[in-house]
Amino acid sequence: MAKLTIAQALNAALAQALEADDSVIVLGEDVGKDGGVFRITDGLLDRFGKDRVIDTPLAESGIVGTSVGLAIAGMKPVAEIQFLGFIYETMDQIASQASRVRFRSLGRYSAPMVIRTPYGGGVKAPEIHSDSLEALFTHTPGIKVVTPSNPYDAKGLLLAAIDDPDPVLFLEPMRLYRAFRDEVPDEPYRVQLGRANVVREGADITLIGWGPSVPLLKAAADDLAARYDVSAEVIDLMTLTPLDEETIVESVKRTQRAVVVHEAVRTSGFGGEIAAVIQEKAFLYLEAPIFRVTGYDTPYPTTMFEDLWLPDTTQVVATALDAIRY
Amino acid sequence: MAKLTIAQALNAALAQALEADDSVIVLGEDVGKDGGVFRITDGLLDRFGKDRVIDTPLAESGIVGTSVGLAIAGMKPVAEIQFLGFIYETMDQIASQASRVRFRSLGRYSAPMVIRTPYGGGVKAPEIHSDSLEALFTHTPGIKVVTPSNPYDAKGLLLAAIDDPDPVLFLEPMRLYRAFRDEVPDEPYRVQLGRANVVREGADITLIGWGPSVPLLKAAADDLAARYDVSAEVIDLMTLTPLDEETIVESVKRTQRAVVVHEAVRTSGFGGEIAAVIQEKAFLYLEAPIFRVTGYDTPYPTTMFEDLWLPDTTQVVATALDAIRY
Amino acid sequence: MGEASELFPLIVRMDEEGELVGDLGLLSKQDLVDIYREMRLLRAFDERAWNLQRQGVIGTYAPYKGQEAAQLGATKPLHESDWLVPTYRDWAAGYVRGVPVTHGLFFSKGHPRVGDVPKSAKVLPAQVVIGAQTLHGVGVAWATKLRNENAATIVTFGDGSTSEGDVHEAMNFASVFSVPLIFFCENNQWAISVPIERQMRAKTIAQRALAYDMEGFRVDGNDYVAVYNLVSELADRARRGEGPFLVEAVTYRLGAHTTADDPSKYRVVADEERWAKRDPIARLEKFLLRESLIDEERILAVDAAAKEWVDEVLADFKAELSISSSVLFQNVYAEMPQSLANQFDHYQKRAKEVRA
Amino acid sequence: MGEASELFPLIVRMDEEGELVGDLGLLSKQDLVDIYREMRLLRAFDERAWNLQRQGVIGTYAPYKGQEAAQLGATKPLHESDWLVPTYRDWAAGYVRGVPVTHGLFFSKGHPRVGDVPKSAKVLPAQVVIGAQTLHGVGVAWATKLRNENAATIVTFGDGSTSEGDVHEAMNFASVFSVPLIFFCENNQWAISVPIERQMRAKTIAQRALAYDMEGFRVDGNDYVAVYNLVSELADRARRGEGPFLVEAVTYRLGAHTTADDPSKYRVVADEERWAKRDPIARLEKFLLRESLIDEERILAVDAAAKEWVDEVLADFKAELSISSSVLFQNVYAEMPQSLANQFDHYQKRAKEVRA
Ligand SMILES: Cc1ncc(C[n+]2csc(CCOP(=O)(O)OP(=O)(O)O)c2C)c(N)n1
Ligand SMILES: Cc1ncc(C[n+]2csc(CCOP(=O)(O)OP(=O)(O)O)c2C)c(N)n1
Ligand SMILES: [Mg+2]
Ligand SMILES: [Mg+2]
Repeated sequence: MAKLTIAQALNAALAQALEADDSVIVLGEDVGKDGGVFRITDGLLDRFGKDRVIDTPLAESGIVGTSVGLAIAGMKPVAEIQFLGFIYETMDQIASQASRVRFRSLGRYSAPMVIRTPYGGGVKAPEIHSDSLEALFTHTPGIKVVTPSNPYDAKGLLLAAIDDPDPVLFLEPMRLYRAFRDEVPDEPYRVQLGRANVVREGADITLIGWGPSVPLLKAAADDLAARYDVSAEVIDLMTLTPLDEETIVESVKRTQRAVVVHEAVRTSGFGGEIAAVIQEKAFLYLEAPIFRVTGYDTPYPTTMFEDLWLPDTTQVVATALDAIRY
Repeated sequence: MAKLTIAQALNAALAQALEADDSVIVLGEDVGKDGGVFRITDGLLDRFGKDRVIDTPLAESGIVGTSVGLAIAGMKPVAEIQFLGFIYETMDQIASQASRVRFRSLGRYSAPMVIRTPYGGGVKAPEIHSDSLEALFTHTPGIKVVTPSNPYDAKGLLLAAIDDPDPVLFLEPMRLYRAFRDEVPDEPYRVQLGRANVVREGADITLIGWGPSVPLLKAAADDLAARYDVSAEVIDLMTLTPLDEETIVESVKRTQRAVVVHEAVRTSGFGGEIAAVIQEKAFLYLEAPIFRVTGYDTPYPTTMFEDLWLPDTTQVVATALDAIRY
Repeated sequence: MGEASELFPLIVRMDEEGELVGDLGLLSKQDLVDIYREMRLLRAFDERAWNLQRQGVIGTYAPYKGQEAAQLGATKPLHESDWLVPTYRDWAAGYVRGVPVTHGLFFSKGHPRVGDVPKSAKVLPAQVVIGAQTLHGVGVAWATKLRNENAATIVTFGDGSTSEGDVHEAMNFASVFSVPLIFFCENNQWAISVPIERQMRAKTIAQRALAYDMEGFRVDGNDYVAVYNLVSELADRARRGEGPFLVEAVTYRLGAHTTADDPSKYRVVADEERWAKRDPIARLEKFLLRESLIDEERILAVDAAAKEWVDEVLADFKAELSISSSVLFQNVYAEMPQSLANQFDHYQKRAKEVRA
Repeated sequence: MGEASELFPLIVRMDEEGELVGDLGLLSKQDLVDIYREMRLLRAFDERAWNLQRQGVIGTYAPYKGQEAAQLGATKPLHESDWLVPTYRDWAAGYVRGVPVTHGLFFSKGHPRVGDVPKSAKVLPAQVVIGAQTLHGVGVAWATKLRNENAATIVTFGDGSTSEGDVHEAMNFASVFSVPLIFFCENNQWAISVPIERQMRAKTIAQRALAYDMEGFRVDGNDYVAVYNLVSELADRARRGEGPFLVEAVTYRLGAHTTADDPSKYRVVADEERWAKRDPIARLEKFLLRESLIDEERILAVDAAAKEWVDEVLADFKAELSISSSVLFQNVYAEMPQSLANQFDHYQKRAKEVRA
């Protein structure tokens, strides 16, 4: 067991997947020689060779579209899109192609593949590089959407995603790549897709988030406990689709209040869906509206303004208190 | 004043816009000689010539991307995407380009353009042709999303969209193109963007929808009145972004119950956003959860199953009664 | 350099009068008798499908009439281990590979069985997003290469498709990774109402190959002999690792774009008539008659066989129409998630009510 | 046909030794003195920006070092009514058109003023989605054509960009509608870590023109004289309605991809050294020295002027840093919708709290 960052944990998962199964290949822009712009694929080319770890031309639809064909014909492509903001180029290949192979072929074919991509703000990147677009894919049947928030889950979820018989969009919170280390087992292991994680138990309110927001939620829970004697439960969704409604709804039935946090712009973000589900399934338990703490309805700002644009702990705490005092 | 279908009203609006302003051009696949696969641009090529009504190559990103440049340099492109399902090809040009021209240039440039596209099911079209993807764009700051449900609004909203200083995605419910006729003034007129329409007043529940669902809501309201003595208010959103929250929230504060209806798949559909907004702004007024009647979380089915897959009046009535009896 | 097109002279072996202007190559005269029969059967099916739509039995149908030589020439040379990644108009091509031609009817009927391609056929189900399948073709070919499967893949697409960005990305990926793929463009001159001259300024599609240092070929797509021999050679070379290749098969959409389309809005009868004379079946018939490989009697026998076969096909079609709505919910993911299972229950309850 | 590249011999007028192998064309010797000075200033700026990033004053910066001749050669010939649609590395090109070079710093600082291009400059703000701007270039050129503005547009993009579908769609649209546009590719050999040989199998980018029956040219992008003369001629021809054109300017990214990149991971020093010898400024200097158009003293004066100019630029930069966060909310739509106005209030309250 070693202490690894998320970046290292992901690298270890990829190496083990490549090691275990000849049909696994890694492809994308700069994933080979360069080891990826975030070094997530560092060293893999040297170890597995250029037929397994492939620098592609600069064409996102090409990367995803060829991966669909590769997957149908028996390979297990793990494709990297350099930043989630460039996923727009691949929307057709993801939403109308990869996600429908099984459906379109009445189950004869499938496209088990993983699309890995960093996302989220806070690292002072240029425009389009920090956008959170997960909601577009939670609106897309046939693909799973997964996002870890710590090194342990990162490795286990990525290995589970590679095993999965369906396409998985695997969102990596880039701000957390090297933010901290955790104990990560050396051997391969899986963290099951489709399950949310109650990372902190609490009685007064449920704070719900994923990926880059999870550390915020934990800090907010600490602060709520320390300064306001509020006991907050924290749920890390980990898998956005298929959503673990049960864990969420059961929690809110107990706490009777919830705040959902995401970096994506507010309108039609996945937070809206979660609020809609909770109020539908736990209406009679609710003591306050489900509040959302989110990005504003503007394009992600040039980085000068990003710190204030992004949700922060203060805001989560204040919103939780609004719910408590409602 | 003549009795026109939505298709005719749209055709009239385009003709009047082309007539009134030399910078307006219409472009897209098959919009010229063929007059559009739904004949919405019929006769325009003959009348305005091939510099104003332009058959483009088969490339959606090309259509939208060149329109961005055309708009920046002073033209007013009205682009057609043949079916909303093919909008995926243009996501980058819509979401990262058209929608950001003003933002990116600190207001120096803008991209006033309209992207017209038919959407919605019920016409037995092949796969991808019936998908409702409006939620992807309500999650995109910088573009407006507009959708009429009748001939009068179709003409007035389209003329307003063409006037608008910002890019507008104009969604045309294809099932309604020729479903019925309404009185439509001959002269040009505008229906203001950003305003929802209370198409029927009621006291017991608010039914909310847009585009192809509006006739369902009206039928459901009739049925609720006739058979269950329930007085339903019906709101046709017309503009999805920017959303007329006030009209919705005021209505639900009065009726204390709401059902949102859309054809798009349920998860992360725009209905979730509306439910989230209502419960946030009118929590203490609510007597029941906001229910959603939507498509299922599957790809739009091959047409054999579409009638049952789509929301129908029976379902809206049943759901409204669930809310009433909650 | 307006003359890039001159690098790609049209390859013809049998002209529209049914005269051989080259040799038969890998084909025997008997092969041509067989292929004539098969094309006639497929033509009869296509025409019947058109009528079925007119009678309201099926929905929108996209006829392949006129493109039989291209579709059969592209697929007959394939081995069992080769793959076909077709465009949505290629029911004749699919048929050659073992996909029941009824799938064309399922497609137009909006019936899920359209996707139920026998796995042994090594054919992907048709998809409608123009050009998107070319990338799948590259991926499939690449997979066979990575797995040393010694297989060729052929991906088909229309002239209009060549304008899509995906097709460019496909050709670039294919050439960079030297995959064993044939890009087979059925240039039927039209993309719905847009003629090839408005689709591009280039005079040929074959010359697109120059952009990728790929070998390109322009072949008379209504000449089965030419298409078959070219594709045979290229498939062999692809299996030997010399791909990818681009083939432009010059043909013509004799019918409407689909049953929902009215070509009189955008094209002139003279043009249609000119191309009708180049019909791939007619020229084969002329050849076979001249060579006394068939006679009028034999032609009548083929007529009868075609009718019979189409009747059988329709019987199969009708027999296979019944299908459970569960396919809708079962094939979204390998395992149905709980929330979708709940939705399925809801759907089934509604279905029951409607039936009641 | 592996020889498409041979149709596009490299156009050179001044070789890397500063020897004229062609004539100066439209340029005078004095022009070269001026351009030498300007390139030196811009080089000094680029190097300073690199250092500023190292000092933490600005964020990630993408240097244009080595591409000055290409960028200046592409823009100096333009008229006031012409348009430039640049790629994100083109601060030198923008500068020629009247966009303050500080915009390169605003960009790397994540400062909204990067988009505040003077309208008179007729330059679109840089955007980062590789290749997307080529379609905007087509649209802008098309608009000037529809409005009879007698203007040329030049759109710049990198070698890596040519793999994107958008670039293909742009070239096809441009040629179909004969727009007055120059596609100007700065082939600097690298797309981050991917060399041009892995980006495509074709040996040149110029040959892509063959796919569209467009005229293509391959020019030494480190030779200002060659680039300037070529673009002058093509811009004239574009204004006369003969466009579009494709120009491949063969150059080299002397620096890293950005300040966040480490080229030693993927390229060899020998290669960098070889290209350093072809530096566009060095060759001009050799020429000017040999022709006695400058001397060592003059070079020192340029050094000093460059330093002074860069200091001034930085002063401007610092003076312009302050900006209201309202730009964030005000420029989403022409008119701020109510819900966004509420969000702006919320933002402002938070901003106040944070400051407090
Ligand atoms: C991405 C996309 N855009 C538009 C359409 C609508 N459409 C269907 S077929 C067609 C024309 C296709 O032309 P071509 O590629 O030449 O194939 P053909 O129909 O001639 O076989 C169009 C525009 C589509 N299916 N997909
Ligand atoms: C659509 C898209 N994909 C990926 C990136 C990340 N990226 C930024 S620059 C770059 C390489 C660009 O290479 P090239 O076009 O040659 O331009 P250069 O950097 O050499 O100027 C990449 C992959 C991006 N910005 N946009
Ligand atoms: Mg065609
Ligand atoms: Mg480059």
